Amino acid sequence: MSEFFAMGGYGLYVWGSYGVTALVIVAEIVWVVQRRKVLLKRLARMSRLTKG
Amino acid sequence: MAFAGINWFKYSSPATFYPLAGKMMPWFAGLAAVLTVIGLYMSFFVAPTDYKQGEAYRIMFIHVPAAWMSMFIYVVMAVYAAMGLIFNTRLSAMMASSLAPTGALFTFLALWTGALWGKPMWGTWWVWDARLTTELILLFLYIGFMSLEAAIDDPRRATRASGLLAIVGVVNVPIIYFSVEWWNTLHQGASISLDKAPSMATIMLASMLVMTLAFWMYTIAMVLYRVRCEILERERHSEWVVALMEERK
Amino acid sequence: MLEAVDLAAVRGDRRLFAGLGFSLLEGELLHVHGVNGSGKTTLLRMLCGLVVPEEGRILWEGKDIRSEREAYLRNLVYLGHLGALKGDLTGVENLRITETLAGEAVTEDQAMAALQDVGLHGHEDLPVRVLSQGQRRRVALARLALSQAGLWILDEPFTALDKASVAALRARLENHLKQGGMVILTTHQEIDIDTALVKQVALG
Amino acid sequence: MKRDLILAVRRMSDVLTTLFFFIIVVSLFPLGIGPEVEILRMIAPGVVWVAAILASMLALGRLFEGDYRDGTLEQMLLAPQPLSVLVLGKVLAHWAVSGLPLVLMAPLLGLQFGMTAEGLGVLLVSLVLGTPAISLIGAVGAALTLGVRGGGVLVSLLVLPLYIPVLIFGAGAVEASVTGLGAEAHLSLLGAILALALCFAPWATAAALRISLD
Repeated sequence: MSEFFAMGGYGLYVWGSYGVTALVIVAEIVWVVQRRKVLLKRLARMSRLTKG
Repeated sequence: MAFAGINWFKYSSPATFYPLAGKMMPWFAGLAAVLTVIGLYMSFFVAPTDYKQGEAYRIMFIHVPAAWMSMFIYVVMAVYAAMGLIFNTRLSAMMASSLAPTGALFTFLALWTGALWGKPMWGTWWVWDARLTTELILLFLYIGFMSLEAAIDDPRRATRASGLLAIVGVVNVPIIYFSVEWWNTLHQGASISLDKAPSMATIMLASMLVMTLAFWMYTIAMVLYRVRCEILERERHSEWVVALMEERK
Repeated sequence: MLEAVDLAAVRGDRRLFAGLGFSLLEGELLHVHGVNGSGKTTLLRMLCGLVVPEEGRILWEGKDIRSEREAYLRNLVYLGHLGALKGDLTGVENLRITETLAGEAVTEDQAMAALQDVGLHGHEDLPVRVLSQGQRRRVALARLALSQAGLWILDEPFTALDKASVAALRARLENHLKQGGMVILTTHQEIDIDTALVKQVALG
Repeated sequence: MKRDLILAVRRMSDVLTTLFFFIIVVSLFPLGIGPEVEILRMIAPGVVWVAAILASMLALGRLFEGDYRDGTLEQMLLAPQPLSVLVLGKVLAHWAVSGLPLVLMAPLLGLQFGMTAEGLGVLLVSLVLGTPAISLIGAVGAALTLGVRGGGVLVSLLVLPLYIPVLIFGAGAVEASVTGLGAEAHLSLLGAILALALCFAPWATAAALRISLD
């Protein structure tokens, strides 16, 4: 398996780019989900406010 | 993605589009995940090692799709922005602003993977290749779009102003590409630009297409998710959002 | 004849007003009431075509003002809170420029006469920035004497005016209405023009 | 347009600040890079062009801001004439005040960089074609960011990417003529960009103004 990671000596570059790609995509997903959670909390609070 | 704009038209009111987006989003996300796995498998195990570049060329399998997506998303953004301005439909404008972050992300990825691929091939992190430079300028356009939208408080004006910027931008992208191409050949002569990569074995092309499709599905899923946030934010005063909030509690 | 059909406006994400409709005939004055921030200025700007209505349409002689843009604007004078005057230019120059912009070029002495008419003797050729707030208001209002436009849309025209100018302006409005002109204005003071011709719209 | 020219004459100081900014920026480079004429001659076109772009962008802020604040811009939108024609007039008046002085000053500065007479000639022509295009494209950015906080910096972020073709062909023309390749191709492309800007920019600026005053 190790030669797979070595990538014929270019391991750093190949995994560098794939790794960052995966990282960035996961980051974007987390960021959006986070944004939605905050938004829902705020809206829920506001609707209680207006009703209360 | 662009054809999606047409038949969404009858769902153009945010209230009806919101639940629809909610149902479709998981499908696209699932599809994206499946395609990514297939794409990765193909690009790592199926595609042969390249005789000249060894394994380094495998970066191409994300670099090229990312570059295509960054251009494609910008065009789709401009189309939605134009629709938002002409038909004054709020939903298309929201689609445009939801597309921007993902588009900027792909542009960044294209640049990052381009640099990482350039290092083994030409020994330098950055090469003033026509396409890479255009990609960099495209990143500035994305950043300009998002910062303009963030700077204006009134949401209605923000979407319309950034929409107009997207349209002006999309008209300029080919001009910029042409002028950079001209400038590049003038100074350096034709350096090995990225798309003259080793003659594409069909396998390589196939895996690249699969990866592109995966990115495409991912984009749609991400945008649908973000547009739902955008809708909630923009329509928070309308009754249907308040009603929705009641159910959730 | 100006007609508004269930107009709606949103500012930020607050809905200012909705379903607002009225029609204004020759010789009538529309007085727009409403507390500050209730969208009076937005409504006025919408009627000028500056603001795109969220819903509803505005018709001039039966046709939408956005399709008949030039014909409608040729017949419209809008005076907003800002005086639309260039500080470095003199009163006369300002008047002549706004009139040429509105498509009705005026001569030097016509402008002078208009300025004297609003009681600005001797101030005609001073750069506007040296004039007081009240005087600047009167330079802006002097435009009404020159303009042949039928529809006047005035935002708080009476502010910063002294007694005499208020009376002069009221007389000018009545005169304009008698000649079949139309006026839409907002003001907090009471306007005692014969109420037969006055219509009210309340916002907020 | 006549009004803007009168205004500019009354406000001479604004005109001069743009010009002095241009001169100072250009003269900074030799101080930064050293006096060897050889190097200076090589970088001269790029330096002059970048300085011209930055100087005219500084002046962009004043293009609509003054009229926006005192209400005259509103009246322009309410004029029966087509707005894009008025905008074109306004931008050309602005160019005459901020672009033209740069064009006239550039050859003098070129001498500082030891440029040949022929190079200076092409520089002049490229600036004459380029600076109006810059003002026209910049006007779209200025209109979009009217009354927005931090507008000044934002304009440059929006508009700089769009200036790149003008910069490439402008500076390239001078370089091509100096190295004997002949600058006709560059200048004709520059002219094409100017023509394109003349047709579309006023319309886009007018649309942007309507959005900003909405």
